[in-house]
Formats: sequence, C-alpha cells, structure tokens
Amino acid sequence: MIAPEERLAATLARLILDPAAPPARHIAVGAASPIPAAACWLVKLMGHPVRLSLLHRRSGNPFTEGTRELFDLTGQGRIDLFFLGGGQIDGQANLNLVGTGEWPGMGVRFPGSFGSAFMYFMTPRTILFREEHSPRVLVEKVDNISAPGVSPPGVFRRGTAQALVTGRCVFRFHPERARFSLASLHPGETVESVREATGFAFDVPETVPQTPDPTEAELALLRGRVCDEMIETYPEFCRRVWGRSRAA
Amino acid sequence: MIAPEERLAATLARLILDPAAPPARHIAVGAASPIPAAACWLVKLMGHPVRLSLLHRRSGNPFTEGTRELFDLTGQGRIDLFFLGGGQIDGQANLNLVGTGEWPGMGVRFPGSFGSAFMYFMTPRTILFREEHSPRVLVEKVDNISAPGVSPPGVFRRGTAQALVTGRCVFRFHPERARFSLASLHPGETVESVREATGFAFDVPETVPQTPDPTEAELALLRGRVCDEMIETYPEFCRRVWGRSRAA
Amino acid sequence: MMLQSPDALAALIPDGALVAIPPDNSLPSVAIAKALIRRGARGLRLLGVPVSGFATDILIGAGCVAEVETSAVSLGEAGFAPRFSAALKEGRITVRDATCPAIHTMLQAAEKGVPFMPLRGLIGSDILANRPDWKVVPNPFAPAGEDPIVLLPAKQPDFAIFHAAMADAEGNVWLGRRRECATIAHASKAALVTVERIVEGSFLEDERLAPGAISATYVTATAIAERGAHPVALLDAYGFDQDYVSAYARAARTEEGFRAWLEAEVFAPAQKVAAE
Amino acid sequence: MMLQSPDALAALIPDGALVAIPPDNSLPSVAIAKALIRRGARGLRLLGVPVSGFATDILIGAGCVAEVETSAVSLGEAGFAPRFSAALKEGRITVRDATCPAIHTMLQAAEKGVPFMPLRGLIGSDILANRPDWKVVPNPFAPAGEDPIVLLPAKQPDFAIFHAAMADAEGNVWLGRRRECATIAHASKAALVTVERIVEGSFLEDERLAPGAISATYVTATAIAERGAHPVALLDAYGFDQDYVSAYARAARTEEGFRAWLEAEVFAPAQKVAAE
Repeated sequence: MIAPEERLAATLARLILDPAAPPARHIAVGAASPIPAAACWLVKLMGHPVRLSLLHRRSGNPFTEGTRELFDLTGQGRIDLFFLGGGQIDGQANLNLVGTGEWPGMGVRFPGSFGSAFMYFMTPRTILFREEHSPRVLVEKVDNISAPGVSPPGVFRRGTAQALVTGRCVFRFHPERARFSLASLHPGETVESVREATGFAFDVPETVPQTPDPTEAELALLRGRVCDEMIETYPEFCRRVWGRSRAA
Repeated sequence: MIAPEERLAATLARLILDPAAPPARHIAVGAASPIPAAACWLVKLMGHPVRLSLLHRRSGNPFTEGTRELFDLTGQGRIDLFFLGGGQIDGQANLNLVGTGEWPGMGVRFPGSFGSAFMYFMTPRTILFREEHSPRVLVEKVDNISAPGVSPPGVFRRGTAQALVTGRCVFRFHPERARFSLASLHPGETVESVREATGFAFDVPETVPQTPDPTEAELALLRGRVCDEMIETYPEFCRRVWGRSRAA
Repeated sequence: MMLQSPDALAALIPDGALVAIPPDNSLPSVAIAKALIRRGARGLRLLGVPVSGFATDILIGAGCVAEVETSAVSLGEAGFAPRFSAALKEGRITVRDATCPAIHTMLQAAEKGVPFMPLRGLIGSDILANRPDWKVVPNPFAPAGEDPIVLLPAKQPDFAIFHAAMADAEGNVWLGRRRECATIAHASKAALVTVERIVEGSFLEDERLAPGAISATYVTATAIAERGAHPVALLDAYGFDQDYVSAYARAARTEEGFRAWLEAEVFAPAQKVAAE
Repeated sequence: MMLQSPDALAALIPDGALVAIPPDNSLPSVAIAKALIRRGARGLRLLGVPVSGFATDILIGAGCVAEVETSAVSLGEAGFAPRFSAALKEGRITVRDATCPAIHTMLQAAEKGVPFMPLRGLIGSDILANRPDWKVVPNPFAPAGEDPIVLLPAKQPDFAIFHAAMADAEGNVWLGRRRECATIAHASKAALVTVERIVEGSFLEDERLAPGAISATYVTATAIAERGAHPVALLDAYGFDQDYVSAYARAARTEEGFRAWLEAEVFAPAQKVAAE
C-alpha cells in the first residue's frame, strides 16, 4: 500500500531532480511542510548533492542571523528551489495567502503572505504544492494576489512556478503563456475529474500519463531514513503516515 | 608638574561636560586616541553617567556585530559625541585625512578618511583634537576634504565640530559663520604665537583666558584609576606619561 | 535597568505605542504580553517581526490592540489565530499586511539610520497595492527609467519586547542565534527584555558568549520571568508547548472561551502570586 | 571543502580577482596573504572592510595588487603603511578611497540582493566627488526634490578571505563576535577561511556556539593555518604582535628592506617546510 503522502513526496522529488530545470543545489523548506520536507530528504538520501535549509528544524537550524537570513540568502541567489502553497491559486499561478473577499481577507482570512511576495520572484524555481484540489482552492482568478505568477517584462524576476502538485495531479506551469498544462494524473483521476475539480482552464496534451508510483527503493527510504530525519520536526506526520512514534 | 597630556585630557573633559552643549550620554572613541580616551575615563570616573564605547579595547569590546555596529549606532542617533582629527584641518573645520596634493593624496598620503565622512554628520557633537599645532596642519584650505565642517541648508546633518583642541590652545567652532574663535591659551602661548602657528584666520575675543590647570582631584584620577583603565589598550602612552608599566 | 517583574516592564509601555514582537520561533516575551493584558493596555500597534503568533493573538483578544502590521498571523500546527481572525472580521483592528523580508528591511533601515531601503520582488502583489507608504522607483543604477524597484521606509518601533536566556550584571542580555531580536532592539527606541535569570560578570568579556549577546546600550529595562517565552520554545532550555497552544486555540474559538482562558492563565496566576 | 594548506586556498584565487579582507582588528587571514605572495598573484583588487592593514601592505609590496578600495590603510601604532604609500606615489596601484560605513553598506546591499542602499553623510566630501559610481538623489520619501542622499551600489567581492578560530566537521567556521566576516562571506561569491583547528560535531547544533558561527553554506574552502592571523590578534587566543609589525614597518621603509623581509618571513619558512 502506497500512502498518498508517499506518492506526493516521490512526485515532488522527481520534479526537484528534473534534468531540464536549473540545478537545485540548495533547497529551502518553510514552516509546516512535511511532504516537501520528505521529498527533499528523499532526494538527499538518494545520494544527490543538495543542501537543505529546513526553517523550522529546531536543532541544527542553519541560520545564525535570525529569520532574515533565509531572505538574504535568497536575495544572494543561493537558494535554487523553494515550495509555496496558497489558500487560492489561479490559472496564471497567482498565489493568495491573505484571504478571500475584500483586502485584507474580509471573507475567509488566511494567515498571511509570509515571504511569498519576495521568494516567488527571487528563487529560480518554485514548486507549488497544495493537497486540496478543489474549485475553492484552484480558482480562475485569486481574490487577492500575495505573489503574482508572472511579471511584466523589465521587472526583475529570477523565476516562477515550475509545477503545481496537488492531491489529484501534477500541472506544469508555462510562464511564457501564463498557463498550466496537465502533466500527470494520480491514480483514480481522469482529465474530466481534474477539470471538474479545477476552477481555472488549463492545457491538456493528447495523452496524459499516470503519476508514477514511488519505486521500492524510494519507499524504503521514505519509511526508514527519511522518517528518522523528520520525526523531531513533524512527529504527528510521521505517526500518521508511517505509524512511527518519537520514542522509536 | 602637570604633563601636557594631562592638561589636554582635562581640557577635553571640560568640553565633554560643557553644560551649554547637548548631553554626552554615550561617547565613542576611535583607534589610537589615548588623550581623548583619558578624557572620557576622567569624566566617567568623576561620577558622570556616561557610556563609553572604546573601539580598540580588546577585552570588553562593546560591539557584537563587528565594526559596522559603531556606524549603525551612530546612524540610530545613539552616539552623542565623537573625536576626530586630521592631517589637515582648515578654518571652516573641513578635515583632510586622505593626504596632500592631488586626490587621493599624491603629495603626502595620510592613512585615509576612516568613518569621518559619516561620523562628522551624524554625531551631534564632534571634538576635533590634534596635538600638532602648526601651519602645515592648521591650513587655510585643506587640499582634500574627507569630511566638510559645514553643509548647505537641506543636507541632513546632526552636528559638527564643537571645538578644536591642540597642543597650543582651544578653539570654539561657530558653524553659523563657519569660523573658529580662540577660547583659551595653554601656558606659554599668546594670541600672537597661536596666530603665527595657524594657517587659517580665526576670531579673537577681547580677553582670552588661559586654559585652566587640571585640578588636584583630576590629576589624582588621571594618574590612578584612569591609567588603570587605559593600560591594556595604551601601554606605551601610560609608560611615557605616567611612568607605569603593565605589570604594575 | 533591572525591574521587579514583567508587570513593571509592561507599565513602561503607554497605550498606543508601536510594539515590535518576534515570532513564535524566535523568543517573544509572552510574559510581557500577559502583563500588558493585566495592565489593561489599549490601542497598541503591534509589529510582527516578521510574522505574529501566540502573543499577538492573546493581546488582540484582550482588546489591547488597534493595529497589526505583519506578514502572517498563525498558531502554527494549532491553526489560524482565532482572536485575530475574529477581530479582523468585526472590524476591531486594522491589519497592515507585509511580506517577511519587507519587515526586516524596514527595521534594518532604522538600524542604519537611513530613511529607506530597497527590496526586490513585491511588484504586482496586492500587498504593495495596499501600502501607500511603499514606493516604486526606477533603479537609479539602471538605464534611465528601467528596472522598477520597491523602496520601503525605515520603521522605528517605540518598543521591542522579547525574551532572552539570561542577563548579566551590566544589563547585557544573551539570546544566542536569534539575532533578529538584536535588529529589533537596534531599530527600536527602547527594548524591554524578560530573562530566565541574571548571571555575574559581562557577556561582552567572554568571547564565547559575546556573539549571542545584545549590549546593554540597547536594553532599556529587564526583569526576570522564568519560562517567560512559554508556551514558545527557548533555544535548548525548553520546547514549544504544543498542548498548551492547542488548548488555547480550542478555547479561543469563542469570545467566552477566550475570556475563561484569560481568567485562568493571565489574571488568576498573578492574583495568586499577589496573595502569597 | 577542506584543503591541505593556505597555499591550496590561494591557488583558487585567480589573478585580477576582487578580494575582500577584514582589518587588523578583525581576523584577516595573513596566512592566505602570504600564500598569495608565494604563488605570485598579480592584478588583485583588494577591498578593505572597512580599512586595510598589514596583509594589504605586504600584498602591495610584493606586486600582487592593481587596485585597493578602502577607507584607510595603516599599520596602527606602527604608523603609515610603507609599501602602500610607496606604490601609490609611484603610480603602481589605483586607490579608491571610501568611508567605513559606505563599504559596510555596499556589502550589505550585496548581502540582501538589492542593487543599492542609501547612506547618510558624505555630501560635500571629496570621497564622494571622486566616486562616479556613487549617486546623490533626492530622498523619495521627502517633499519633492528635498533632502539629497547618497546611494551606493551593491558590491560583490569574488572572494572573502579571513581567519577563524575553528572549523567543524561540516565546514562551518567559528569566529565569535567578528560578525563583519559573516557579512563579507554573505556578500562574496566565495569565502576562503583559514582556521587554527578542526573540531568534531557541528557548531550549529550548539546554542552557545551557533551565534558566532558562519554556516558552511557560505564557506567555499578552509585550511588549517596555525596562528594564521599572526601578527594580528585572534580573539582571546593570541594578541597583536606589535614587535613583529614594528619590525616590518622599519624594514619595509625601503624596497630592499621589504624584499629581505619577504624572503625571511614569506618564502623561507615555506621552503623550510617543503624541505622537511
């Protein structure tokens, strides 16, 4: 039995390692992101040379200048890949982390934009990740833009979304036409089921592959050494997905 | 016997405590400034509440952000008084720490401007101090301006020179007319002897007092507890002026 | 200046003050936040550096806050901040949304004594569209008119409030790698710091301790508050109390539940101490 | 990356590189400077952060340097820097004078990834008049056209070279309160660091050591060089060797004296080691 979280972690790992994308030598992972963190550990423990900065790791926190250092590091161009999500994500890869309705989220207020309005511009690659794939999350147009998916020519920008991974599928993002295309379907999903669950229009190639299963080697790593690394920061996640308690 | 250095230190201390000037709650003293440092310790050990940041004290260096912190601290408005000197000082209180002749000092090169081009603007009070009082140091117009004595209206500036203390006399500076006036003469000097040794024109009041001797209490402090505080940073100065060696 | 208690520190903060607070992973003084609630502070303007958490939510719930400037307000694993969300919806607070590096940058400008600093990104975000105090200019070092860039004004809080592991006899405080607290202290007019304990000597005389110290130059007053960051973690001294925050999040879903929590966790303990 | 020697570090620095060096009170790697002389480096552009001292003078004297940007060059109590002064007079080097906070500011701009930062002061100084790369603009936050302020461009050195007390097994280095070295490392494309010794474990796992550490993220390569800062002081480990610097200052008054000093202090010791 492959857990959905394991499939998502392995899918993110493949995107990290995408040979067509600029190299991910240093990846930062923000707060409360167990599946992206698992993907990064998987990449690292498969033997790929990558530096991980896990912001909410208490012991061995890599930063000695406080939280400012992540943003400075990114400004310097040293962070190659970051993960972002959003309360709403639209078809142009605009992110809304602020809330629905009138500014500043007078409908449903989300926590806030965190560093997204900077990180999305200054990181060469961003992988968007949101498990919930529904028309309320994936909307035609976000109510409020925390961070835009594309920028006009002349605006300094190092990169944008590489892909959007959800609980149903993988989309690739094409900044030149500011549009997503369907890249693969998780088991049980069809182009039609994804279309119904998605508030924005997207491109569909002639054939859409299924998202591959994690390999045996990947599963063994996830359940073993990846879990070992994550259990301090994400005890609840490790218990739920892998049935491991901290004392183990 | 009062040493000239003792007189100068006591003179600087009186200028620091000048009740007509804004309060000196926090004073910074730069490198290689034993007489200003002695003046500051004298003020502190007389019981005045003042914080001293002595940049080149090795133990107990007050800064934990490196040398940048002095300039940030000054930018914040937390440094009330600083000391500056100069290879040349002119009648408008312009300072030349760069060198004589063509830029950047193709005649006699001095070490350089250090932080003067910032500190002179951002500190409410600067006391200029230079023991050598000669026409080659006190010039009509400096060859190169490291830091100007006055600024045009509209240029952000918190202060400028309060006074210039030399081996011969004390000048007050009057920024509104960008001119020095003779405030007191050290023993053995006359208005005429100072005029001969000075390359710039200055105002002379009807009567010019003599620079007062240090009091007995001041001398006792200088030779005792002030020397104790200074001997780590300025062993050579303490030996020369007070005959004290480090082992004492 | 060493004071008797976090309540004595809170008494120094007038109503309406601009108060900077580090986030739940970087040593907020929850002890001072609770003391501000006990003193009945009103109209505070809070600055989350760069985000806000537990301390901000309880201050908002207790009616101490008029305005919050922050990049996010969250209780982390315990979810959205309930009193913040309720106050926003009811129009009882003004929220000025920012993005993390913008808050750091505005404080760094104050730290350096410059009126502004630039920051990349932000262009096209509604954060910028809702910040009339932020400006976009052409980069003066690019060819004329090209390369728009955001300039952020310096922000000088009236007070920085945070918690440190210890203070020394000279009033220096030590908080290790949480250097954003140093930036906040440098940028602010005054810093009020609770500490676990006071130790002899001077951190600045010890090469091992100096780099994690904030000089007394920046520290207006300190007071001992044991476990003064709780329920937030303090370095390797104590961990984040997830059960406490989760229980708070459940209680604070309603105004009544929050009031009961406040009575039990903020007012009653102080009355107990006073009665002893 | 751990290398065999300061000479292996120096081999990574190509001729013409922009090399940032901290001053004589803040851990320059004199060991790397001597190794650069031994490898016959040419055309280096040195950046004094914010001033320059012993290491800069010997590099200039040995003919390694084309340009120096700094706020001052001095041997402290030993007086003016003799080889710097001679080279300037003979037109063998270009000197770009700055003022201390301007150098910090240009590096901080690189550290934050912004193209420029403002700085107060400077207006009316000939430093500014001789820096066509610096700009004066009206403060955009002041009424139109008022309040001129200087903007300084970001400066990204090719290499930061400094000395630290120790490195750990992960390549992090520890240098305590000398945090300007962290800024230099953050701002530079590469940082090469000599250390007194290597220790087990990770400084970042130790709350006491983490605040004085620079993460391996920024450290390209390290090598052991015992007394690698000498004659400059290393924190509380060893003091400034005034006699050594004074002897240097006397010898380096003449080109011949300098050459003899170089032979005795830079080339001969390495030959001796090589012969052993």
